[in-house]
Amino acid sequence: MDPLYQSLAKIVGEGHVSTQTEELYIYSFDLGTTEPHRPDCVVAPRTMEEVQEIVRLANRDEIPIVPLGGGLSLAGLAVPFRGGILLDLKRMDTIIEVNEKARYALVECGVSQGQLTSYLERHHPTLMHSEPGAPPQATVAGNLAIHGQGDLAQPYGFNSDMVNGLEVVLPTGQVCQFGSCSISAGWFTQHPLPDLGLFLGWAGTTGIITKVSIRLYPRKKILGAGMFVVEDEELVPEIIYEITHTEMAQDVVSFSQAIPPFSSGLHHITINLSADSEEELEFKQKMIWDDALGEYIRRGDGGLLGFARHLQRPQVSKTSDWRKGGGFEYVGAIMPVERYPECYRRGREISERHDIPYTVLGRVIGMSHAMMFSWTYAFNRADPETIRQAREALHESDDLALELGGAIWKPGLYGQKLVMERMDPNTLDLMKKVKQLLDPNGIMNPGNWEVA
Amino acid sequence: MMTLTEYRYSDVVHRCFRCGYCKFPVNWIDVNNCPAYARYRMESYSTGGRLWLIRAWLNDEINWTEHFAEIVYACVSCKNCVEKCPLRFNIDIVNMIVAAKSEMVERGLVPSTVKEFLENVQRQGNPYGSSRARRGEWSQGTGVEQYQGQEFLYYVGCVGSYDTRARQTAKTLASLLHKAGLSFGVLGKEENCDGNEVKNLGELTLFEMLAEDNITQFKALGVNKIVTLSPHSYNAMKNDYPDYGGDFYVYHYTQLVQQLIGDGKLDISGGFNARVVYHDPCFLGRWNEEYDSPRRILKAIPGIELVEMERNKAGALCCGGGGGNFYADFLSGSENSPARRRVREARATGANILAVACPNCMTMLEDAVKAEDLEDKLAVRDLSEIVAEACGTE
Amino acid sequence: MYELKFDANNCLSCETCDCLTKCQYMDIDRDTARTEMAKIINGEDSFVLHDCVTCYACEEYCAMGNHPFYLIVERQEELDVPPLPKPLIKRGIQMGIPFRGEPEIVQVNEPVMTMGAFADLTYLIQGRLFDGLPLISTDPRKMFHYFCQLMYLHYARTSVIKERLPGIIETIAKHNVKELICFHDECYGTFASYAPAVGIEVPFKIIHFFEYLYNRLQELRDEIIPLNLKVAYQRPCSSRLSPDKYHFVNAIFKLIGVESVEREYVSENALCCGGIIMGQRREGSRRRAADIERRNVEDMADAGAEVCVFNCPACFNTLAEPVSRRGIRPIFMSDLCRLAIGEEPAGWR
Amino acid sequence: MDIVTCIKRVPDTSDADIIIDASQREIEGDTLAFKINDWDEYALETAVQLKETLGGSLTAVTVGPKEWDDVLRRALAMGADKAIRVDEDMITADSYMVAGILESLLRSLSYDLVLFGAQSEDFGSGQLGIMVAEMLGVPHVSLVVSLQVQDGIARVKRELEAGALESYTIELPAVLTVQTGINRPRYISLSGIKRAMTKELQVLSLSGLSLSQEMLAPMVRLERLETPPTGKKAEFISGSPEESAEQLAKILQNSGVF
Amino acid sequence: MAEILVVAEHRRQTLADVSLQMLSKGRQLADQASAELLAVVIGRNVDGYAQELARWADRVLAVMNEKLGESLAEPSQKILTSIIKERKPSLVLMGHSSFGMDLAPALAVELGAPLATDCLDLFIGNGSITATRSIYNGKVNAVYSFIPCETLIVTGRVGEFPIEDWDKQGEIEEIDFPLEEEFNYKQFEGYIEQEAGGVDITQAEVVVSIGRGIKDKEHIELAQQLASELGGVVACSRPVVDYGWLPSERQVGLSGKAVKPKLYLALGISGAFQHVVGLKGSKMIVAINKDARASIFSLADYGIVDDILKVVPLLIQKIAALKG
Repeated sequence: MDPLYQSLAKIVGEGHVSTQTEELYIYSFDLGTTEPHRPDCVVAPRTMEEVQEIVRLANRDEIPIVPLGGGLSLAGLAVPFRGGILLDLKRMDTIIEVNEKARYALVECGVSQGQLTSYLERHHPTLMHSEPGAPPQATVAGNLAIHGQGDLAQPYGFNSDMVNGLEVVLPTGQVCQFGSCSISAGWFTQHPLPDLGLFLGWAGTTGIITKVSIRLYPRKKILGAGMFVVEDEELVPEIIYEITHTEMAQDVVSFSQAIPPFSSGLHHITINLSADSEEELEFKQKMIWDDALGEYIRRGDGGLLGFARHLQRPQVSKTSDWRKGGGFEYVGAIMPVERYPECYRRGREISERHDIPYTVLGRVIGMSHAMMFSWTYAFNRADPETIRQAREALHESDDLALELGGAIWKPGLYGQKLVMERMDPNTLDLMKKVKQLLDPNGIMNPGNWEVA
Repeated sequence: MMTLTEYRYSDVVHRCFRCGYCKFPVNWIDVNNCPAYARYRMESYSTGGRLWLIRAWLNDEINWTEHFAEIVYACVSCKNCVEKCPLRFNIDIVNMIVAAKSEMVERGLVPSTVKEFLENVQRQGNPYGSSRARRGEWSQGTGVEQYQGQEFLYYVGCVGSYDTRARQTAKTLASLLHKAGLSFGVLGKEENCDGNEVKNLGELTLFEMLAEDNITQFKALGVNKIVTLSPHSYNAMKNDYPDYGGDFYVYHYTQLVQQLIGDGKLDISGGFNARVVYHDPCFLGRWNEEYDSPRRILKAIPGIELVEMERNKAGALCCGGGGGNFYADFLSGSENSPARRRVREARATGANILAVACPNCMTMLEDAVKAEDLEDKLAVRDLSEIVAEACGTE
Repeated sequence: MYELKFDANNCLSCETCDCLTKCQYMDIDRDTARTEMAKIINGEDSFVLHDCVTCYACEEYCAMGNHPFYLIVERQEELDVPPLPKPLIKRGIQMGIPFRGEPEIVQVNEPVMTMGAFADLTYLIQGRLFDGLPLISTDPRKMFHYFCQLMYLHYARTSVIKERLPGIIETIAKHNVKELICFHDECYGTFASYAPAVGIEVPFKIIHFFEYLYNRLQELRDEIIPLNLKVAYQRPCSSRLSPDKYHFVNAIFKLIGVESVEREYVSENALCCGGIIMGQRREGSRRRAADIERRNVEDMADAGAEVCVFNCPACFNTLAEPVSRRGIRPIFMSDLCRLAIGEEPAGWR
Repeated sequence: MDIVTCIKRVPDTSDADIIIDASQREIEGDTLAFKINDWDEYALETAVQLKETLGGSLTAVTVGPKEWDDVLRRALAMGADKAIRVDEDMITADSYMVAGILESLLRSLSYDLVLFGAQSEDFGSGQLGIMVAEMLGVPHVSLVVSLQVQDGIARVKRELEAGALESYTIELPAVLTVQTGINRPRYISLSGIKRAMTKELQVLSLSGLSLSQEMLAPMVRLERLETPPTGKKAEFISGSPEESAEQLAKILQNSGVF
Repeated sequence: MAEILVVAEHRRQTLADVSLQMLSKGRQLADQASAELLAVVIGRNVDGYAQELARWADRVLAVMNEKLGESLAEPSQKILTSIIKERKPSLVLMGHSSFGMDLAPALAVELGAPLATDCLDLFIGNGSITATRSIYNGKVNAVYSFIPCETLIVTGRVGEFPIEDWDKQGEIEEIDFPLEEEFNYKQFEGYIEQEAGGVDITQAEVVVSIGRGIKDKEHIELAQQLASELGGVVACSRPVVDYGWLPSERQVGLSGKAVKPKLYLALGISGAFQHVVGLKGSKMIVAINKDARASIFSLADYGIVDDILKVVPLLIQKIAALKG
């Protein structure tokens, strides 16, 4: 019997580790276009202590170890490029604490977005967290490991700006806590202690986040979304400026897509509003549609398509089936909002060049401080040609993102390379030192963010 | 031998993105609503994982192994994925898995317990391999009549006919229908397997044979109305038998009993003092969208405080007994077994009675209650038994 | 090309000018009405063209059997006074273009019902009321081949209607349709009113949905259990094109034993659901729509309605939510009728 | 390579009450279900797998009345190319006769390997295969639990007592009797059986085989059947699982097991 | 009745118990029929065995030949044929062991003698012999008779005939049998003793043994828990090994191991004799089985008629509780 299997079985129990083809096959895949790589072993721990033992073992024998949450990054960030141990963290799914007064939730790393959303709905109906657009099995911690954003990004920024505290298992096996939790039982703030935030956005290359406290925000009785449609993409940045100026909106997203044809060439700006009363709602609607956007409507340049209540959370996406092919991947880039028109035009060109129906989207982050602009490419899993096309389109989009002065969000290997090529050498050097300091044997999610 | 290209869903099976919606109940509160995934918590056992593996097998990317077969057969056909998947092909998800099972059946490559199950049905008309001659034994001493043109055929099914515990339920229901003055009869040792599980195990030809034989038999006896003990039988006879010319009025007993109470044929004033939580059987709930009748019955009985689990109706967690697993049993042997998760959830409602309406659920959940050491806190009772008690027949 | 048959003299000789004086959204006296209509007839600009909320009502108000609304809309297009912002018009007009392949043409000889552009409501059409009634346009991916196009009156694009409608009629005719029951008033209005008005030939007999329902209910009379509900009917704009069929509403209500509540905004005085008004360019349209909605719902509530009955899915989309917030159950007419014969309504909320 | 597998139809007696009929020589069969003899199914699977790897033909053979066709159909469904039934309806305790019949049949067939189940579920004499081998004058190995065939040579492992095995190499043609557990017999689907209806099932009459009279005269006679004396019965612990578990635990404690 | 001949078998320097069982039975019959009891033992050097056999037999034929290797099946057939042809014993008796069941049928054919295998008992009455066999899963016994013949061959069920002590001091006749023929069409390649796996069930005080009733390998864990509660080991009957759920070293029975624990707990085991012979040495036998008619109950001291999957989890709890 495989010794690695046996030592892992001792840690997590036989049922939660596998070296059989079926598991190795499934866990070799990312859902996007990344080529699969088989791990040597799949293990699903239940506790931080188990994670710690596994990491110690891996570090001792210098076995690559790849942490996996929902596995929905699509950029291949949890593909075991060098084999080794694939660590499925979804069994660590306890919601440990929700502190209403201090508005935070302390969760284990396997807790899914859907689980948290629905838990808050039932037990703390006046609170919500910033839920990303990913399917609800995406994990809260995984989303932080890639600097995700959610449906409260417009008012409050990146999800990783909402962290109150972290527990991390370092590649060498020590466990560290960051924030108030490192000196007291409270998980309510990460500041003002000296900043050691070396884990967010590192895609699991510097350690494994096992617990996280994230901020919660007011959740009002009425959640609705309105849609404003314009044809001229040049108008989008100023319209977004006007909307964000009102301070009335939650999520603000502008998207444009080739399918269905009737919406092609138009920009749909969805604006989420929330209110506790009809009065509050009407006030906010007036501020946005009549005051901020009234002029566009009168001029006939933009139109209010409608306002719908009962926003679905978690939202359900059907993107993956656009080509009846079960696949899509996107490049997301953090961009200045003014870049919207170019992002749209150039993105559309890329799609058309690879004859993929175009889909672009810009989600506002902060009060128009930036946007996450995504170029999405659907493919047919059963047709390798379409996968190749999509992969090319994705690489071109990575190039484009940087050309337009943006920063690629959760880049895959290709994007990481581009980013590191352009990065200020001193910064890059520091990154390298940090990585070596934390992960001397280079076992953590190898292949990703490898500073040459 | 069937060839790979005949796999009916080869143009659909690749469309699963593995977004994972199928793991959740309707209300998203738990990622453990796919019984197989809940039990093993490995992606390979999730609906998506299963579909990807099936596709890999069809494309010769992986070979058949016992483990692979167990992953596929760990699907209990509970339809949670169908309920949850937002994509257009969702109605076919269970069919895609059953088709893969058929593929294995045709090649003879099924897990040993599944082989036993199917051979036993071929030979003895029941999964246990018990003698056909014993099928009627449950009714000894009940004075239940053999069916001879009565208004209803009371179809008991394999579990009710052979499982020691379920036999009691079969009896109780018989006495209940009798008390209600219903004209009914049973087939006793002439009864044959309904085939619902056989179909879900992928042995479609055997299912067709069972369906055709049963239909011929029913027609020969002049059967018009059927009341079933098991939702599994109900499902097969209501939804599949018509395709083979079997057009009967089929009722699950909860539907009938609810009417009988409504018509005052059953006096439930005796009441039943308990805090009761009801577990929806997949083949009554998600498969046939019958969520109300059982609840109406429970609401009607004096003394019952009816509570709900967080996962109920279309979002109910399966007991893990579907798709032949009450026998083949690929999901037990752990505290993560769906049945054990389910009784813990039931207990969490503070209920002291877990009401079921399916003999499979009965056997699965009762075992789980023991395994969870909850016997003194939570009793599994079939609806018919609860009603019977309220009627004072028990 | 197809020409709107509008009798200018007959219009100018009109005494009452009900078309504009009765308008609920513009306050116009008879003299203004006469002068503004004259302008419009002569193809000159008029504030009417700018302020019209395109509620169709003047088609019904007109005592002369003329087509004031169709005319207004044609002029809006000619003078480029679109009631809606351009992006919405573009979107709307592109919406009507089928893009998912040709529909499957099945031959039907008996009367057939078209779901028009509401294929996804096909689930409403079940039960004994519709036993054996063949349906066309039941596939959401193909339904725009059956889309009556009349919606573009709201977009001031009669050119689009005239361009596309003959093809639509042809598609329907391909099914060898002799009698066509229209699920939606809009389709009925298109074939019964608009097409003749512009000289488009319709090769089949049109039957109004309510007329069909009424006759079926007559056949199932003995199975009707009076519902004893107080109902309010939300009359859709498109029913203004078939005032002669409106009486079926109350006939049906009588038959199934529901009481149509006494209210202000009823029959000729019915209020638009506001759905189309909300997005219009005219200053304050959103608030106007909201206000109309509020008045409408309040009126139902004050009149003691328990149920709000719809036939137009668009009205339903706009009003179902607000009426239920006011404690009034929204229901489609067909479902109400099914309820009356003891069936479980398909869309009961 | 040509393989012949000899199989038998037996009643499924696992759960059935066996009733001795009036003649005292037979059991009542009407309530019984029938199946392929367990050991023979392993023999068939062995043969099918050999055929799948080495090619050649596989013939399934049985000696019995019409009803026995069903086990041949299953054999065909499992992968046999052809089936032969020698139509013979007298039930006999004498393997010698059946062996004789099979011998003369086999002499008319070409074979490199003849496979039998090591014994039958019903009578369990375990004689047939070896007798046939002896009559044909070809070598045999019984109780085979592992088999590899390569260019005319079979490497076999044979089961002994106490978990021990012995291994042989043996020249083909040969007769092997197969022990259970040598493989995992495949499931035989009903559609497989239906498809097998098109395959050839040949029925031979005894007269069609050259058999001497003494061959057909049994040397062993079944005098009568008896219900076996019930040995000492266990003391039964009754009650719900709960209660019986309780009692048993106590008994074990008192008898000092723990 | 002239002679009764018992064929003795030995493997790897040990004489098989079953041979002594047959000799004991042979002795009874011989005395009853006032016949002479012959034992035949064949091998390269069989003096030791001959001495042993002489305690029962009136005469021991010790057949020796340098050519005789470890595998004796073929040579034995040759040798016995000639001996039997020469001496015409009225009854040839051997154990229904892997040796006997391989040899007897071939011998019977070569001699044209009637044969009854795996017999539970033998009777001699007015010159003729009848044999009792167990058929249909032990649910029926069949009584066989035989046509008049020179020699009848019978194999007896292993473990069915108790060994009775005798001290006949029969005379030993050494025969050097000439063997020209090589049996080269069938080469003996050697023995494969079971690789000594982790657990030796033969030494265990408590054996928790599982059969078909365990239904799925998932449940073996259950038996394991019970075993560890009782400080015992898990063993099984043949089907469990055939399914590949446990290694063959765990198998109790004829082709498996013989155990003699304080407690033998038979879970879901029907009690086929091939299994039962392996556990006869147990002090106390408890059987749990759904089928009240399972033959294991006729052997067990205590029985529970129920599903083991229902009872065992509870049993584990109860025992744990009692242990406190």
